[in-house]
Parts: sequence; structure tokens; C-alpha cells
Amino acid sequence: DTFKKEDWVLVASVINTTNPYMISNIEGAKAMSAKLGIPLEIVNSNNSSQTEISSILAVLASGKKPIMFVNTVASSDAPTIVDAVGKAGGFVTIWWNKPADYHPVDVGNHFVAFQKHPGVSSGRCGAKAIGDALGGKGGVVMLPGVQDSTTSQTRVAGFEAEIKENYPGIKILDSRPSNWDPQLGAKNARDLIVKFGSDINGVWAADDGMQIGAMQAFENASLLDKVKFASDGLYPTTLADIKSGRGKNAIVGETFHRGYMASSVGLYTAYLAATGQMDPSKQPLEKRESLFKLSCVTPENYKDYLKYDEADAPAKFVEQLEKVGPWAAEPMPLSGGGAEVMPK
Amino acid sequence: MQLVLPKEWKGPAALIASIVVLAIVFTFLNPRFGSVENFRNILFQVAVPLIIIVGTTFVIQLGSIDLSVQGVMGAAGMAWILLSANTRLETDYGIWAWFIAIGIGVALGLLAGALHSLVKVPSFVVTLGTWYIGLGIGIILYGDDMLPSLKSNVLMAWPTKLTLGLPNAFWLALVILAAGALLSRFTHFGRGVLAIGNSETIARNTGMPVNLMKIIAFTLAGGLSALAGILATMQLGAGSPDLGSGQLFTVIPAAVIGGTALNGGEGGIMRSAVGVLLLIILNNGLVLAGVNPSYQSGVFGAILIAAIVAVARPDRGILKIAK
Amino acid sequence: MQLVLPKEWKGPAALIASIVVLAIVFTFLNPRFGSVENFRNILFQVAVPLIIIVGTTFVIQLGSIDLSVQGVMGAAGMAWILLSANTRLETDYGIWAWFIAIGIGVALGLLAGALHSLVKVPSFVVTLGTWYIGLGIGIILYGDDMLPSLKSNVLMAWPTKLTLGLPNAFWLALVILAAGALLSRFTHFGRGVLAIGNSETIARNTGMPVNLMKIIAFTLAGGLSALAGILATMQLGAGSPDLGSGQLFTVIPAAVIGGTALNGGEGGIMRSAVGVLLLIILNNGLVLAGVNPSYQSGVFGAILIAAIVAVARPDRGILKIAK
Amino acid sequence: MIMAPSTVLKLKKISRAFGHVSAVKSISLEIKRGEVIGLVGENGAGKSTLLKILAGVEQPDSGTMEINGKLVTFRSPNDAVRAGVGVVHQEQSLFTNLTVAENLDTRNAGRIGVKNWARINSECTAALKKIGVNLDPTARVSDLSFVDRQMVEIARAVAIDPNTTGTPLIILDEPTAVLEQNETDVLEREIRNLKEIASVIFVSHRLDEIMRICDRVVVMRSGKIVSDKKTTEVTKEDLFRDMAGGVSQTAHALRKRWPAGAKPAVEVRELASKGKFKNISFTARPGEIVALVGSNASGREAVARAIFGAETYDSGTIEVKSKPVSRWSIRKAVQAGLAYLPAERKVEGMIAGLSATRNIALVYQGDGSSGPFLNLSKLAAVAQSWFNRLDVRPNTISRPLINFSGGNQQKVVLAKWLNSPHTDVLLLDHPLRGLDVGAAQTVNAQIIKTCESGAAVIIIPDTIEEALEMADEILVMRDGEVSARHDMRTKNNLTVQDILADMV
Ligand SMILES: Nc1ncnc2c1ncn2[C@@H]1O[C@H](COP(=O)(O)OP(=O)(O)OP(=O)(O)O)[C@@H](O)[C@H]1O
Ligand SMILES: Nc1ncnc2c1ncn2[C@@H]1O[C@H](COP(=O)(O)OP(=O)(O)OP(=O)(O)O)[C@@H](O)[C@H]1O
Ligand SMILES: [Mg+2]
Ligand SMILES: [Mg+2]
Repeated sequence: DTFKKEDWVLVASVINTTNPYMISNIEGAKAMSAKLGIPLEIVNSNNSSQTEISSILAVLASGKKPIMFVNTVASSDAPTIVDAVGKAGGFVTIWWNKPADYHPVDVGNHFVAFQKHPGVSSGRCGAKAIGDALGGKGGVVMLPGVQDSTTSQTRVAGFEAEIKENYPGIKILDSRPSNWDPQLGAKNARDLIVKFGSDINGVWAADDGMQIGAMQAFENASLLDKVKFASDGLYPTTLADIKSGRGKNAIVGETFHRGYMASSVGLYTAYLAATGQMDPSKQPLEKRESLFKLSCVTPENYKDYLKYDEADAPAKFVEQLEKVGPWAAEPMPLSGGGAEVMPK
Repeated sequence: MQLVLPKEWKGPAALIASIVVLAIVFTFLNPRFGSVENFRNILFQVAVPLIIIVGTTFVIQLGSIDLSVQGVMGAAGMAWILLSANTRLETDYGIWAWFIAIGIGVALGLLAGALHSLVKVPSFVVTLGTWYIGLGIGIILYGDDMLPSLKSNVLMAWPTKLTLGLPNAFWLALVILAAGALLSRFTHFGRGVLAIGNSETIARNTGMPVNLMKIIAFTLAGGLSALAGILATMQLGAGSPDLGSGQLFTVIPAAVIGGTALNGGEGGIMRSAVGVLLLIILNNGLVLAGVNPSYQSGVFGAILIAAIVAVARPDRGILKIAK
Repeated sequence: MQLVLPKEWKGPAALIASIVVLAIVFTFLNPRFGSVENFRNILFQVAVPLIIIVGTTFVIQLGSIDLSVQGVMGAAGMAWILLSANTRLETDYGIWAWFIAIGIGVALGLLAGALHSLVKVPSFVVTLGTWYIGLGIGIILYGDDMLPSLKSNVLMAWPTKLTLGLPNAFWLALVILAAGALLSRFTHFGRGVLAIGNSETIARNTGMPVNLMKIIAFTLAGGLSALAGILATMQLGAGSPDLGSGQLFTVIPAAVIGGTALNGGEGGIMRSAVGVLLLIILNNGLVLAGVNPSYQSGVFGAILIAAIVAVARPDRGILKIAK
Repeated sequence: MIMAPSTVLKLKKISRAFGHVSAVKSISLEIKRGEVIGLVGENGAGKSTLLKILAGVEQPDSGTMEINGKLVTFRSPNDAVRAGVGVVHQEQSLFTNLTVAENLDTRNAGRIGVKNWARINSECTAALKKIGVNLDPTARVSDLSFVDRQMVEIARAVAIDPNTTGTPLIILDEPTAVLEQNETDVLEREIRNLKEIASVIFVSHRLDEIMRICDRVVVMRSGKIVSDKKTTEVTKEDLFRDMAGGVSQTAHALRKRWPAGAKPAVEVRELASKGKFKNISFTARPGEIVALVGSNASGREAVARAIFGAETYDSGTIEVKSKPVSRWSIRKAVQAGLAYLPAERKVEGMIAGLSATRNIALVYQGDGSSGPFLNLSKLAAVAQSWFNRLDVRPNTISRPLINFSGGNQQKVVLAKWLNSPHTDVLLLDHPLRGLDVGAAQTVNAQIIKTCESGAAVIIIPDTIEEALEMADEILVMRDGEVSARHDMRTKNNLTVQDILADMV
């Protein structure tokens, strides 16, 4: 049977609409929808698996077959969603979170792919940056995200591993999960400042949201210029801080990836499966369970990435996708596959 | 019947009316809203809150409140999956998994009920405490190990499987609901709860086992939250300490919308159930109507208020007091 | 004063006692807990909830409840930062930013109060509605642009800046608190709120402007939540629609722990304030004590229950009723 | 200044119906300056409803109201207050969580601004002095005894704004029902003083009071005024007749006293509770009625509540059916066959929101109950039979209790306890409070019936006469101690005066 656009709908499900990364997810989906000329449905999970699943089920009930990108609230949501999509005759790509033992290849073609940026290398980026900035000596505190999120767990693992392997002089003082919440990041930072005072030389956060809170806390304690920060996501705000060298270049390391890239890659992969241009079951493992390149950003090289934040960047990226396909687009080509290997 | 509970049936009329109105509007905005799939999908979703609300209603009828729902769900859900055939552990205690998981809920409910009624501490704080404790148990069980998923496809498929055209999850909820309604209308416990909510002093003066009844109510609520946790875990096919998130602010508003006054002595399980239906349909409809996500919360809030105003209208006298 | 409110000062004694106990234990676990820095840090953290709780207390004394706190904070916070010198827009309306932001809170409070008192709908649902609406406003203001941060370092530094050794944020809270306490004791409004909470029927029969007082209470609560939202935004140095997250379940339990019965007519602002202190210290202490994050919520819950039990002990008679 | 018109209140064809019950039927009434009107009638006659209309609590369906010559319509109690109408409602209406002074401060009810405590307190002291009670204006009402609260209510009614134009109208709905002799005297004196500045409407079921206090007596029956005469022109008997509708009062037979049954149902030895009562000892045997008389705050109620397990006691023993009790609680008491009718009916006796049926079924469901289950139709039947026996009006068991008249509420609350067959001990605190003479006898008859069927009755009577009529033994209490005992089986020539002597 041939692919008829009017039978299909693009669906992008995001965790909330109050976080720059999620906003960017939506941007990408919009660009993709414009490109493919297929209408788009956005699902806002409001940070609740319950809302996420019920909303997605509702969209599926809306008749058209879904080409879906889901940024899952919790790993455990994936199977339910994938099942539902399958029943609706659609195709879905899951980003970031899924049960470790739940594999597209075992499930079937409708679970086109699971995709993410390797959390471990994100953690390692941060660890390297801080370790070098501190000259291999000093104490750091960690602000993981939601405790039971795979994303957070892998990034933490990466950070700890890198420190353990290459920076024996660095001591991890404490670790306070801050639920991706800037407020909580700030609060925990304040408490940690009291607890360790000037023993803190570096702060690593699992994402920029929490880092933004933490930096404010250190600034208020007028410690900002004595401490080095590294995190993940290079939010526009963070970028601005790097540009301006806030706090004697307090930010020493970041990773670059953009929400719009994730969503458009995800949607495009599902689209290829939907149109039959790509038969998932015939793909190699790394194209079903993909790890995409994550670039380490430093105050030196951040300029290379400015272009990806220009207004037309999502559109440009989608163009590129159409030419080179979902697995070879700059700056996030495929970097590996299968389950992410946790360092021991 | 009538003689004993004349009010019981007034409110729901207005409620059901406003549900119908919503349904019509939504179907108009998107015909698919009325589709069989969506109907089943809604039934599938109401199952969990419906189970919870039976306990919630008893507790609220006492004039107390139970915040622990989500914590208990997390604890019970994690316990259950780790004791059933799952991908993390080799264990499979079969039926015992159920007993233990529900046992956790019962225990937490018992704790809350006992402290509340015997030590006379406000239920709001005690159950907030048991909420955190439940969450804590869930998190500890979760550890930082991989997330456990169900092995048995039978279990995973059960909730969605259709019996007589309706998903099993919904049938389960229906049974609990019916049992709850009977308990509420035809037992000393059920009537006693209302009497206590109406005037605890008098209830005591007439020698009612007030404390016992309170404890029963909270224990029941705990057990049902646990059951809901298990069902939710089945629906997901995987365990998570915060799989209850969002439930508290579904069931309590639902009960209130259903006319179960938070200061006790009012309302009924069936009415609360209709309240749940209203909220879920509202959510589902907004999505189907394709409301821009940035506007969703706003619109949801507005409609919620509109709905409650509509529902409140019928029984509103000069002397009526809304808390 | 003593004479006017004999009960007013019994509860707090026990509360303060249990705070002291906690403080001793925590200092024992980590001497840093008792340090000046931590003292300031705690004062800095209590500021926002202290401002909110003034309004919350009035509303709860009525026997009603205000859930909208976090929504209002989000809306007001976003509005304020977008109208002040920020990294997203070129606008800087200076003082007007304050008026408009607080205006939003006042408007939402007014809406809730009016619907609750005039249309007689349960405050629980109305304020749940205004919560979503507030959140919606916040989200819409947030749009899909980058998250705005404050430009002015003066503003950013203000909350932490020390005056007479205490952070400004705390001074602000203190002023609001004092004003609230005076309002509560020395105005007909303040006492009327207690009267209404005790018996709305009698209040109406004696010709009190019940509706007006209710509306004032909710409006006040809205305005103060907005102010809290602004302060929180300053503290964070950046705007976010859900920067209020967690506040609701700080202030309401705090009020209850402070002895402000949820069914109205009891309690006082100062007591609620002590409740806030207890919760914040508990949280802060657990972090300093280095409790393993996995155990934190469990431990928090347990201690919370222990604390409330300790607090509840003094006034507990055969016939005492806790809801 | 212009002299206020001589007619203070003028009602023309006022009517008010609740559903099919018409509580007040086209009533016309005039009250002159300084007049004290006695308003009497059977329970449910419509007295309170009429007064609620005057107080702006209820709105009339039809008819007009003139106060001091001005046509008025009260949309809210506030309007009434402004027009100078002060009310003591049949059921207490004080803010228990506020101070005495604040409760008296009706003048500022409409305000929300700053509160002048000093002035409010001093005004309160003055108002209280005016009616001859001294209470701490800053005391919390919840800490006051029931009677003190009643005095506060009266003070509030009397303390209406002196500078309202025209003559104020004071309405007292059964203010004495809860008062003891000596307080009633205070009230009577106060009402006489009031004549100088105000007109008064006074409702009571105690006709001798009415005869003493009032200038005019208005009798209501089933919503209509059936007679309106100068006190000097009527006798109690006339009033009885008018109230009951023709039937003149049957002097009821004194109950035949039983030889005391062997085993005591309740035996109290050396019972003491700090600040309330000390060394209380007495026994109540099946078929026996023991009356506790005494002025208020004499500790009678505290004793009763202690026996019922509703209050703790410090020392002494309570034996129920010769078994000493330990860790005594209400629940245990009820299981042991004790029943308690509290004086504060509204607070402790009835669940106003629930139907009469549900209230009656609260304690004992009879065959309306099997195991944990209820049989609702049977329950209704039980309730119905009690409605008939106690002649509760209106005879509709499904109504919320709140919608019954004060007296009829009392009947239902009583039925709740009489209903239980295994009630071995009846503790009755002011059982006849608010009952009209006829109803009082119906209820007394039921009490005696229960007693004769083998229950021991401990009664805190409303009046000393009642004690003399009913009791086998009278314990007189003063300041928490038994100041005298009278075995009525031996002495039956005892008089009210003798008892009063023991009381003071
Ligand atoms: N709110 C109400 N709803 C329905 N019926 C009512 C209501 N209030 C009073 N009634 C009925 O109106 C009639 C008159 O009641 P009312 O209270 O005026 O009697 P009363 O003369 O005060 O009797 P009592 O001496 O017992 O106080 C009674 O039949 C009562 O049941
Ligand atoms: N709960 C209580 N707390 C403090 N004092 C109390 C309490 N109950 C009673 N009292 C005091 O104990 C004494 C006896 O009160 P009680 O009510 O028993 O007197 P009473 O004879 O029943 O009065 P009445 O005839 O008006 O019913 C009074 O001084 C009263 O103030
Ligand atoms: Mg009456
Ligand atoms: Mg008494």
C-alpha cells in the first residue's frame, strides 16, 4: 500500500512546556511538520506520566495514524506508549528514557527506534572540564536530576567514572538529586555551600536548569568566581554566561545538543519507517537503538555552535536531515548503538 | 433509601448534565472524541482513580483527608513488581506479591488512621508523612539498579484486554466501586462514617466506635491505593516509585466536584466517581480538541471552574455554606 | 493580648520545643548546622514561604483552602521579570513591573474569592482552577523563547544582601508577617475571619460582611503569593513558570502543624510561621546531616509525623476533635 | 427631639410556610412602647419562626412589618439589628472561639477596619453589669459554662445600640429554659428595667414566669394567634386551654413509688473531680429515679458526665451493676447500658443535618439491623412508632432534624435513647428543656415507663417541682458537694422552699 499523507499525523510528546529543551523539541517538530507537509499534534505531559499516557492515547484515538516522537517522562512509560502506537498502526521513536531491557528489535517495526545522546559521555565531558580546570585537585559537588531517571543515572555514572579513572585528586563531596528543578538546584546548592563552604571547588549538574539555580546560589554567597561549573545542554542562558565570562569564566564545560535536533531526527526516523523507505527490521542494531554524538563544549570552542541557535536553524537542520538521513546529520551523527555501556 | 439519604441523588444530575455538555462540545470539536476507541481509552484511564476514590471518599466523609495516595501507590507498585516475575530479580511470589504489596498499603493506612484517631493529630499532616514514607519505600526498592519490567505478557495485557467490550481494568474498578457503594449505604460502618463527619461529638456520645471506624476508613484507603498502584504498574508493564504522580489532584477534586464536602458528612462514592469521569474526560477532550499545549493548563483551569460553578448551582441556598 | 487569645500561645511552645530538639540533634550530627552561614541560609529559604503563609493562614482560618499558590507565583514571577530589565526583552517598566505582577495575583485571588463566596463553590476546586490558570499565564508568558534572567545585579543581589546581619529577603518576610499578625488581631477583618471559620451561619446572622471578608482574604492571599513569586524570581535571578513548585506542600502543612485547623476558626499567623520554620529546618538539617538521598523522603516523613505527634500532645482531651 | 411613636411594632397578616408546613399563618400583632409581651404556645406552634421573621433570619412570604411607624423589610439580620431589634435565639449563637467582648460587639458587625479593643472591652463590661453578671470580657466563650454563655446572649440582645432612633425591640426566645431559679430572677429584674427603654417579646413554656413578667400574653396555636389578653385578665388555666386547643389541663397523677429493687444499677462512691465536684456518693436502683438538683455550676452535670464516661474523674469509684468500672469511656458506658441526654442538645445531642430517622437509629437499630447491615425500611418503622408515641410534630420522620421546632427536636433526641431496650441507666440533663407543658407530660410519662420497665433514672431536672413530682430520692448539690438528701418515699411533704434552702 502506498503512503498517503492525509492518513497520517505527526505527534511530538514533551515532558512539559516550561523548560527550554522541551520548547526546542517542539520547534524541531514544527519544522519537520512544515517540511513534510503533515499536520502536527503536540502532547504536553505536564511532568506527569499519567497525563502523558492519557494524552497520547487520546491523540491516537483521533483516527489518523501517528508518526511519533516521545520524550518520555519516565522510563516506565515507554512500553505502554509503544503498544498503543502499534495498535493504532503508527510508528514511534522514543527519546532519552526506556526500560533498559526493552528493545525495539524485540518489539517490532512500530517501535522504530530508541535514540539518545550518551549520558555517560555527557558526564565525562563535565568531569574532564572540571578536572582540568581545577588542575586535578579539589572537591566537587554533584546535582543529579530526577533520581530514578536513566538519563540522570547514566550522566552521573559517566561523571563519577571519569573522575575515578583520570582525576584521582578530585574528591566528590556530596550528591543531591535536584529533579531538573532550578529552584531545588539553588536550594541544594545553598545547603551544600553551608555544609562544605570553600571546600567546594567545582559543581557539576546533570542539566543546565539546575546549574542556573546553583550558579545563582554561589553568586549570592559571592563564591561564583572561586568555583568552576560544568553541566549538560548549553542552554541559551548558559551560552550567554560563557560569552560574558560570568564569574571569572565560572562555566568550564558543557555539552551541546538541541531539542529540535532530537525531535526532528526522531520524527524523521519514524517517518522513513511509515513511508516504507526504511524497513526497521532490516536495520543494524545501532539504527534501532542509537547513540548520537554529543559534543563537549568549552569556553574555547563554543563559537562553533552559535550557528545552531539562529532563528532558521531548525529549518536548516531539517533540510540537512532530508539529504543525509537521520543518522549522519551534523553536529549529531550516529556515534554508537545498543544499550549504553555503564562504566564499572 | 430515599428516606435515609434524600440528598444523595440531587447533585449527580447536574454533574452528569455538565459531562454530557462537555462530551457534546468535544465531539463537535473532534468527532473522534465519540469513537469507541476513545470511549475504551477513557474507561482504561478512569480505572486507577476510580479505585483510589472509594477510599478517598470514606476518608473525606469523615471530614479528614488522605494525601498519601501517590506515596502508597509507589511503594506498593514497586513491591509488587519486584515480587512478581520481573526483569530485575529472579523472584516470583505469584499471589503473595499481591498480599505483600497491598499489605504495605494497609500498613501505611493503619499507621495514619491510628495516629490520627488515637493520638488526635490532623490527618493532613499524618498522611503527608505517610506519603513521604511510601515514596521513600518506593525509592529504596528502586535503588539505582535498572528499572524492573513485568515478564509475564499475560499480566501486562490483562488491564487492556476487553471483557464484554470493556477493558478489564475498568471492570476491576467497577467491582471495587460497587463494593464501596454497598459498604457505604448498608453497613453501620458506612453510615457511621457519615455520622462522624457530621458531628464527631455526638457520634461519640452515642457510643459509636469512632476511632475504630476512622482507622478502618484510613486502612481501607491505604489498601485501595496499593491496589491502584498494582493496577497502574500492570498498565505500564514496568515499576516506578512515582507512577502515582498526578493522582492526588485527580481524586480529591473529583470527590469535591462530586459533592463530597471536605468538612465531612456529605457526598457519596458514586458521586465522586462521576467527578473522576468529568476530570478525565475534560483532560482527554482538550487533547483531542488539539488545544495548543501552551494554553492547555489555562483552558483546563477555566473549564474546571465553569464546570464546578454549573454543578454547584442546584443546591445553593442563602444558608448553604461552601468551605 | 494573652487575654484575648489564651489558646494562641499554648501550641507554639511545644512547636518551638520540637524545633529546638531538632536543631540540637542536627548540630550534633553536623556542627555546621549551627553556623551563622546556615542560620542566614535558613532565613533566606524561609522568606518565600513565610510571605505566602500569611495569606494561607487567613484563608484556612475561614475554613477554606487556597491551592493556587504555585500557579500565582509562576504567573507573577514571569510577568515581573519580563517587565523588569531582563535578558530577553528590552523592556524595563521598573516599579510598574511590581504593580502589574502583584496585580495578576490580586486578580486571581479576587476571582477565586468572588466565585467561592458569591457563587458558593468549594474553594478547593476554584483555587485548583486558578492554580492552572496562573500556571497557564506563566507558560504563555514563557512562550517558546529563551528563559529570561535578570540583568540588574542589584536586584539579583538584594535578597541575600545583609541588613543588620539578616538577609533582606527575610526582612521583607518579617514585615509582611508583622503586618499580617496586626491585621489578624487588631482589625474587624482579622477577627471576623476567625468568626466565620467558627460558624458562618452565625456570622451571617449577626450581619457580618461575610462575603466581603472572604473575598478580601483570598485577594490578600493572591497578592502575597504574587509577591512571593517576585521574591523567588529575584532569588533565582531567572524566571520560570513553575518556580513555585513545592511551596503548596510547605505552607499548608506548616499552617496545620502550627495549629491552624483546616476546618477553620483556629490558629494564627505566628504559629503558622513557626510551622514553616520547622519544615525548612527539617529539610536543611537532613541535607547537612548527609542523609543518603534515597532515604531522605522516608526519613523526612517519619520525622514529620514524630514532630506533629509531639506538637499535638499538649491540647488533647477525651472530646478533642482532630480533622 | 421628637417623641418616638407609641407603637413600636406592627405586624399585618404575616405568613411563612416551609414547604407544605405553614409555620406562621397571617399573623397581625401590635406592641406599644415599654410593653412586655409573653408569647406562648405548644411546641411547633410557630413562635420561633415568627421571631426569626422579626429578627430578619427568615423572610415572610406575605404581610407587612412596621417598626416605630416605619414600614420595614428585613433582608438580613443586619437590617433588623440596625432597626433596633435585639434577639436571643432559642439555640445559642455565639462564636465560641472569640472573646465575650467580641460576641457582644454587634454594633461593629458591619465593619472590617481597625478594632478598638479598649472600647469594646469596656462597653462589654458595662453591658454585662447592666444585666448583673460579671464575666471577664476577654474570656474565650468556649471556656464558659453553658449558662454563662446564655447570659452573654441576653446581654448581647439587650445591648442594642442606644442611639438607634425610636424604641428598641428585645426578643427573648425561651431564654429561661436553660436557667436556674436564681438566674431567672436576674433576668426578670432585667426585663423590668428594660421596660423603661424598650419593648420586649418573651417566649417561655413556664407559665408562672409569663404571668409574673409580662403585661400581655399572646397565645399561638398551629401558626395562628388564638388569644391576646392583658396578663391581669387571664389565668394559667385559660392559657393552657388556648394553647392546647380547648382541652383543659389534666392534673396528672403522681407516679406510684416503687420499693427499691435489690441490686443497684449504678453505685457512686466518694467520686471527686478537681474544681468540679467532690465526695459524691449515691446509688440508683432499677425502677428508681434519683434527681440531682442545685444551682448551676453546682457540679451536677459534671457528675452525670463522669458517670457516663464523658469526663474523667480524679478519685472515687463508679460501680455499674455491682461491677466497678475501670478506664471508663463513653463507649464502655453505652455498652454497659447507660444512656445520656445532654443539656446542650444542639451541641451534643442531635445531628442536625440528618433525618429524624437517622438520629433515632443512632444508638439502637432494633430489628432494623442484622449483623453489620442495616434494613432501612425497618429503621423508618421504628422511628415512626416513636414519632407517634411522643407526638412529634410535624409527623414526618424523613425531615432533617434542623427543620423541627426546638421542643420537637428535644423529643427526637430523647427517643434516640428511650429507643434502646437494653438501656438500664438513663442519665437525663434537663430533659424537659424547651418542652411545652403538654409535651413535658408526654415525655415524663415515657421516662416513667422506661423506669418502671426496670431502668434506673438519674435526672437533672429543669425545675424543683419536677424533682418533687418524679424523684424517689433528691440529692441537692452546692458548689460541687451534696448539701442535702431527701428520700421521697418517706418524706412527701417536702416543698420547693425547703429545697431552695439547701441550695443556697
Ligand atoms: N427551617 C424549617 N424548615 C421546615 N419547617 C420548619 C423550619 N423551621 C420551623 N419549621 C416548622 O415550623 C413550625 C413552627 O416551628 P417553630 O420553631 O416556630 O415552633 P416553636 O413555636 O418555636 O416551637 P418550640 O416551642 O418547640 O420552639 C414547626 O412545625 C416546625 O417543624
Ligand atoms: N469542661 C470543663 N472545663 C472546666 N470547667 C468545667 C468544665 N465543665 C464544668 N466545669 C465547671 O465545673 C463546675 C460544675 O459545672 P456543671 O456544668 O456540672 O454545673 P451544673 O450544675 O451542671 O450547671 P447547670 O445546672 O447549669 O447545668 C462549674 O464551675 C463549671 O464551670
Ligand atoms: Mg421555638
Ligand atoms: Mg449543666
